[in-house]
Amino acid sequence: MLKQIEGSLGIAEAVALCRPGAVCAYPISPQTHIVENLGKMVKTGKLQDCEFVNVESEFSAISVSIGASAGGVRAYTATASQGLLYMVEGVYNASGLGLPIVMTVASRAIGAPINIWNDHSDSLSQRDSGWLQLFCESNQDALDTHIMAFKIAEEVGLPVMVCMDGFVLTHAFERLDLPSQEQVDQFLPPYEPREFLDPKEPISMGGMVGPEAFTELRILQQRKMHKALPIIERVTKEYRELTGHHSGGLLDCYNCDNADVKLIIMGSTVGTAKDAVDELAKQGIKAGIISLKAFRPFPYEALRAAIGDTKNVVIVERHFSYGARGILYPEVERALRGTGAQIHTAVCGLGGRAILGSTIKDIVNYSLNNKFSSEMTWFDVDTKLINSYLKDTEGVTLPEGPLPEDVLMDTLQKVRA
Amino acid sequence: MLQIRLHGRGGQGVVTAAEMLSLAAFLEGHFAQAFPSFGSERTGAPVVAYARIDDKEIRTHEPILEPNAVVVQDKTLLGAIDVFAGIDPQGFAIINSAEPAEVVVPDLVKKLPAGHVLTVPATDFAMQKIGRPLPGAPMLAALAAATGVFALESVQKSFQSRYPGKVGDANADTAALAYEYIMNLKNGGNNA
Amino acid sequence: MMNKSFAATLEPATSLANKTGSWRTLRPVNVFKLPPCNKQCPAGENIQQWLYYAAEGDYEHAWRILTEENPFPACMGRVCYHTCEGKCNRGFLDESVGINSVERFLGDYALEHKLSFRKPVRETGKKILIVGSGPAGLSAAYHLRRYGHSVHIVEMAGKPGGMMRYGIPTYRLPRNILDAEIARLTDMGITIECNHPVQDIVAEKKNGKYDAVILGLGASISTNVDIPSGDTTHILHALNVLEEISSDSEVQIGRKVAVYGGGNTAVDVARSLRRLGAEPIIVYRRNRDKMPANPEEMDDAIKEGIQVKWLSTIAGAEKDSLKIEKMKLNDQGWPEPTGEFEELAADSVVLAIGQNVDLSVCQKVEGLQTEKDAVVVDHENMMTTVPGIFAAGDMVKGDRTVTAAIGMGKHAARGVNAYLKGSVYKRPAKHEDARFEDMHPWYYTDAPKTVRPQLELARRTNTFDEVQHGLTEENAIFEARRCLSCGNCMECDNCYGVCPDNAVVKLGPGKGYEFNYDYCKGCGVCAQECPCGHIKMVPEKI
Amino acid sequence: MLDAIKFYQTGSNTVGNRLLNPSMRAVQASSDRPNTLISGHRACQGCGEALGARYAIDAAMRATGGQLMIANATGCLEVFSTPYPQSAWRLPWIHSLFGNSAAVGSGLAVAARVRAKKAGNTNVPRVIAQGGDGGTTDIGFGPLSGMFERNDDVLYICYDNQAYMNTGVQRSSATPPAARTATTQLVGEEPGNDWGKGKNVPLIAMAHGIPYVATASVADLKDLEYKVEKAMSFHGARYIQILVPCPLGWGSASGSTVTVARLACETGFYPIFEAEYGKITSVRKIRQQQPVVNFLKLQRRYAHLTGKKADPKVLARVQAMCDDNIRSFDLLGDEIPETMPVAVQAHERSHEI
Repeated sequence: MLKQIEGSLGIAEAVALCRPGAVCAYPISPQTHIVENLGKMVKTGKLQDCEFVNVESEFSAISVSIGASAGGVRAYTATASQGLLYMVEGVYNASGLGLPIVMTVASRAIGAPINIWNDHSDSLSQRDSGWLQLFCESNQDALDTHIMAFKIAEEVGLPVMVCMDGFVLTHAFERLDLPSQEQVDQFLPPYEPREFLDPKEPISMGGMVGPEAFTELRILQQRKMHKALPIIERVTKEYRELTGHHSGGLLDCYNCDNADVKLIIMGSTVGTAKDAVDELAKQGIKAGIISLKAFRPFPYEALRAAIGDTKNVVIVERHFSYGARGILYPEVERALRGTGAQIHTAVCGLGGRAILGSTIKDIVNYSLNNKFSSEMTWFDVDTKLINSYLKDTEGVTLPEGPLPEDVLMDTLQKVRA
Repeated sequence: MLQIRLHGRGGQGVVTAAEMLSLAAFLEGHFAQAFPSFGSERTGAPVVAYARIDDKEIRTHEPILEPNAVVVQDKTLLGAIDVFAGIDPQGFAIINSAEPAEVVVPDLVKKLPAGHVLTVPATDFAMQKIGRPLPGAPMLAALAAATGVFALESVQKSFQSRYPGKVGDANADTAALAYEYIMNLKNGGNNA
Repeated sequence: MMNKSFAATLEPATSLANKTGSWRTLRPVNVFKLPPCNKQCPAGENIQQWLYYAAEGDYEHAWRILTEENPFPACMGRVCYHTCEGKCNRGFLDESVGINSVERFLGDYALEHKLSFRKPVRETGKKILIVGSGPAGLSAAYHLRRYGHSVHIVEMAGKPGGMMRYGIPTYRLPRNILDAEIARLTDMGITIECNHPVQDIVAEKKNGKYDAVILGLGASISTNVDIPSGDTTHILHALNVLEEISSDSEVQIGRKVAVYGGGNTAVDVARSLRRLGAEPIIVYRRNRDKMPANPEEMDDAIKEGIQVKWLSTIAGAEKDSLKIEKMKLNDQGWPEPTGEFEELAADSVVLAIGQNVDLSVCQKVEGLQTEKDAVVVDHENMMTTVPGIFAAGDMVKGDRTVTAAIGMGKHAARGVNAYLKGSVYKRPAKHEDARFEDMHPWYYTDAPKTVRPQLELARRTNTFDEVQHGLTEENAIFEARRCLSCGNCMECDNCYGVCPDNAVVKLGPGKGYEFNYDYCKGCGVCAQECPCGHIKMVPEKI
Repeated sequence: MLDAIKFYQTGSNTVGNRLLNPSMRAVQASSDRPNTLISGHRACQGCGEALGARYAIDAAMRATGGQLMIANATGCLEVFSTPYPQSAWRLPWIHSLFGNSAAVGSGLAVAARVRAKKAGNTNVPRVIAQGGDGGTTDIGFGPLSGMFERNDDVLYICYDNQAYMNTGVQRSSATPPAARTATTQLVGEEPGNDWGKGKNVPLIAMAHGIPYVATASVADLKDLEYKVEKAMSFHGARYIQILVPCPLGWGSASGSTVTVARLACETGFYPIFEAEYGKITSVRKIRQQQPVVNFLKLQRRYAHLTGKKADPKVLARVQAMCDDNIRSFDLLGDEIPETMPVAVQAHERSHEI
C-alpha cells in the first residue's frame, strides 16, 4: 500500500506488521518518532498482543528487550547516538545470549561536542558488539529491512541492528510502499523462540563461562555470523519475490558495469550519489556505486565480486577511527586483496554536514585524476574555519580543498620545524 | 524535478507545510519528498524545510541549494537570512504579506520573471478561518495557484487527511481564500 | 525441545554433579546428650523422651517409655519430689517444665484407659524372692518380671506398698491409685505374700529354691530423741502418726501440736494434722534455706496456715508447753545453741527427725556386711557382700525417697539379671551432658509453667482429698511442649531449613535427619542453629 | 485439639517442628520443598545469600504454583549458581547484567503476559528480579526505580549483604557506617565506612508508592516466607530486602550466619517491617533486645569497635543509631510508625482516590 509518510512512521508501521510482543522506548532524537508511533498503535489497539514500555533509560530499553526476548516474544527497540552508547553493555549482552532482538539505530553523531545530526559514529562503534548491522539507503529500504531483520535475526539466532540515517531518513516524508499484513504474515511466521524462559522447561540462561569454553562459544558465535550471510541473501530473495521491492541484500550495485571508479557507500548518501553519477555519466565519466547494506556480517566475497576488476575504489565514510583511518578500509582491503585495486577512503558528512551530489562528483574526479595522495582524505572541509584556529594556536594552515591525511600530518612536521 | 524551499519560524508549521506539499503531490500521483532542515527547532527560531516533486523516484537526500520555488512564511526573515539564495532564475517566490511583492522584495521582482514573485496575506487568512497564525495551507495554495504544478484540491485534501474534522476543513477554507487571491492577481485583479 | 545455546544456557540442577562435600574440614554429626532431667532422675526415667511423645498426644507411647524405667507413674506423679524440675534447662529461660504433673497425667491416663504391662515374651524359669513390697521391692520385681523371671514378694505388713502406703498421707497419694498400680504388677504374674515377716533370709531362699534374693526393707522405725519431759507430755513418732491417720483410726493428739524436724516427714505430719483440725507448728533448728523438706511442699504448708519456729530446738516439755532454745548458724551453716530460751504452748510433740531401717534380719546372714543404718552393696549392681543377695531402697545408702528406691530397685533387678546369667552388671556409660550453654534458647518461646489447679486452700485444711489436682489433657500437652528437648532431636526442621547447601536430609516423622556429606561444606550453621544442641561439628579426618 | 494448643516449645521460631500443623510450618520444613537453588552451588561456607535465595524463591514457587521465573543481576549469587557447565537453579532463570535485573524482569513480565494472552492462558508466570545490594542500591538503581515507577509486575528481591562481596568486599551504598570494607579501611580519624552516607532503598521504594515493600532476614524464615507470599499476592512492583550475612565480607564465623542476622534484628540495627502502598503496615518487634555490641563483636569488619583498642564513642554512636531505629520504627512498642507522607500514586494504586 502506497503512503506518503514520514520515514519514522513507515518504520513503525513495518515493525507493527511484524507483530512484536514488546516495544521499549526511551526518547532520543532522531529515533523518537518511531517509538512514538508504535506507542500510539499499541494504545489504540492497532497493534495487538504487544506491550509498549516507557523505560527510564536506553540501558533499560535494551534490558527490557532482553527480558522480553528471553521471555519468548519478539522484542523491538530503537535508539541513536548517546543512547546507543548508554545501552552498550546490554547490546553486547543481547548478542552473547543469542536473543533475536531488532533495534533501529537512527544514526547520529556521538558527543562531545553534543551533536544531534547524522553520521555513522554511533552504529560503527558497535562493530564488534556481535549484532548483525544492516544499513539502509532509503526509507523504503529501511522499512523493508526491518521486516527482513526479524526473520534474519530469528533464523540466525542473533540480534539485528537496522541502521538508518537519522533525520535524513527518519524525518523525511516520502512515498512508501507498505506490504500488507497478509504478505508479512506469509513471510514472517509466528514467533517460535529457539529457547526462552518457560516454567515447563526450565533453563538457566546467561551462566558464567570461563576459559574452558569461552573460545568455543565465540567460535560458534562467529559461525552464526557466517551462517547469516546466505540467510540474508535468501531472506532478501524471498522478500523481493513477495513484494517486488528491491530492498535489502548484502550489497547493491548501481552503474557498476564498466565503471572506472566504484564508490562504496553506506546509508542515505547512496541515493544522492546515484543522481550524481548519473550526471557524471552524461559527461562520459563512468562511476559506479556499491551500496553496502550488510556491515556485519561483512560480505567479503560479494564485495570482491561487485568490484570485479575495477582498479579505483573509494570508500565514502561518515566516520573514521581516531588514530587510525577509515573503518571500512581494512574490510575492503581484505576483500580485494590481490586484485590490485587502489582503495581510498573519503570521509565526509560528519555530524550532519550534508553530503551533496557535488561532494560525490568531487570524490569521483579526485579518484579518476589520481589525486588521492593518502589512504584517507577529508572532503567538504571548511578550510577557512579550521585555519582560523590552527593559525592562531600553532601557526600553521591547511591548503584549500580536500584534505588528505598526509597533508594533515605534514602540518605537525611544520610545527616541529 | 521541482524543488521547493520553505522558510519560516518554529511554531508556524513550516515542516508540516513541506510535508503537506509532498502529500498533495503524492495524491496527484507524483513522487514527492519533504524533509526539515534538521535541527532542534524551538518556537521562534528560523526554520527551513524542503520539498521535491518529480515524476520518477526521488533518490537524492541532499538539502535543496537551488530551489525552483521559495516559500517564505514569515516576512521578518527577509532581512535576517538570505532566503532566496540559489533560487532558479526561472523560479517562483511566495511571501506571506499583505503588501505587494514590489514593495516587499523589489529586487527579487526584478530578477525573476513577471508574476513569479507573489505575496499573499496568509496569516490574515489563517486568522480568519483557523483563528491561529498558521499560514501553511494558504501558502501552499498560493504556490499551487502560482505554479499550477498541483491543484488546490490536493492541498485541501492533504490537510484534511492529516487533520480530519474542523481543523482540516478550516485549513482547506484558508487555502481556498489564498488560491482565489493569487488567481485573482494572476488574472490582473487587484486584491486590495 | 528448545534449541539451547552452547555453554551460556545451562540445564537445570546440573550443579548436583559438583560434590561440594570435598570442601569440608569440619563435619556435623548428630549427638545424643543426657538431658539434665534424665540425669537427675533417681529412677533413671527417660523424661525427655516420654515428654516427646506426650507432646505429640501419644500418651500410651509416652507412658510405655516412662514405664520402661518406672512402673508407678500415677504414684510418682503425686509423691515424687521431682528434683528433675530443679535441673530443667527451661528454668534458665522462664520456669522449669512441670515434668511431675505430666507424669501424673500419664499415670492417670493409663489407669483410666486400663493400660497394662506386657507379660514377658518368654519365661526364664529363674525364681527370685523379694523381701519387702515397698517401692524398691516392687520396682525390682517389675523389672525382673520383664526379664521373664518369676518373682515372689514377701511383706510383713497387711498390705503391699511399704512407705508409699504407711508413710505418705492420703491427701498426697490416694490409696486407690497405689492399689491400681500395684495391681498392674500382680497382673504381670508377680506374687505378693502379705503378713509374712522374714526371720531368716538364707533359709527362705533355700527353702523356696530361689535363685536370688533382693532385700527391700524400708526405714520404718522413727528416730528417737531424748527430750526431758514430764509424764503427761504427749510425745509421738511421725511414722506412727501417719500410719494412724492413713488407717483411718481416730487420732487423739490435741490442738496445739509441735512437729519437731525439718524434713518431708515433718511437713507431711504437720499438713495431715492441720486437716484433722489441729494447729501444728513446726520446730526446726535451722532456717528455711537449710531445710531439707521439699520447698513446694513447704510453701503449701505455710499457705495452709502451718507455723514454723525457725532456729529452735526443744529443750524440754511440760504438760502444755515446750521449752524452746534459740539457735544460731555457725560459719558452716550448722546450728549452735545460744542459751536463750522461750516458752511455746503445745499439747503434744511429734518427732519427725528421721527414720531407721530394722537391720536385725540382715545381721543374721553370715557374711552380710552392714554399716550405720545400711547394708553394704556394690552400687553398680546392688549386690550385698553375699553373692545372690541384693538390696535396694532405704536399707542402702542414698536418698530415702520413693523415687530413689524405685531407681535402686531397677538397678538391683539388672544386677540380679546379670548375676543369673553368670555375669556382673555394669552400668552403661552416660552420654555427654546437655548443657544450656550448648543450646540456642532464642528459638524457644517464653511460656509460663502450667500450675496445677490446687484445691482451694480453705478446703484443704479439713479434708484429706488430694491437694494437687491433675492436669487436664490440654494443660499436659502444653506442659510437655515446653520441654526444650535438651540434647536430643525434637524434629524442628531447623537443620534441614538453615543449610545453605541443602545437605541435610529429612528422613520423615520420628526418623530425624541425616547429613548428605556429598554436599555438606561443613559451615556449621546447622550446629549453631540447632535449638537443643543435638548437632556437633567434629574435625574431618584429612 | 493438638493444633489449638499454643505451642511453646520452639513455637513459630524454628523452621518447622513435627508438632505443628503442616500448614503452619515453613516451606523450608517440607521434605518436598522446591529446592529451587539446589546443592552443588559454589557459595562459600555459611553463605547467607544462598540461604536467603532458596528461602525466598522456594516460598515464591509455592505461592505461584511453580509458575515463576527469575532475572538475576551479576554478583555472587549469579556466579556461584551458574558457572558453566552447571546450574544450581531448577526454575527458568536468566542472568543478563549487573545493573539491569529489574528491567530484564519487566521484559520477562511483558513476555509472560503477551504469551499467555496469545495462548488464551490465564495462568501467567510471575517474575522475580533479584540481585545483591550493589546491583540494587547502586548500579541497578535507575532500572529499579523505573520498574517501581511503572509499577511493573515484578517482585524485586535485594539480598543485602552490605557490600560488594563478589569483587572482594568493597563499599556499597548499603554498607553501614564504621564497617570495614576493602574501600573503607580501618584507618584515619573515622575508621571504616563514613558516617552520614548510604541510602535506605526500602524507604525509597515506599516513596514510589508501590503496592508492597518489606525487609526481612535469614534469621526469621517464617517472616521471610510470609512476606514473599504476601508480595506474590499483589500485582505490580514489589520490593523485599533480605539481610543476608556474608561470612567472608563481615568476618563472621561460617556457622554464625543466621545468628548474626538475628542479632542485627534483635539489636535494632536492621529494622524489619512491611509497607503497603507507601504506608508501614507492620513492624517485626524485637523479641529479645540486645546491645548492638553483641552483634558487632561477631564480625571482624567491626573489630575496631569491640577490641581492646576500641573507641567507646564510636560504639556508642552505633548504639545510638540502633536506638534511633528502635524509636523510629517502634521496634519495641505496639505502634505502627508514621514514617513519611505517602506518595500520591500510592493512593491511586490502592484505589483510595
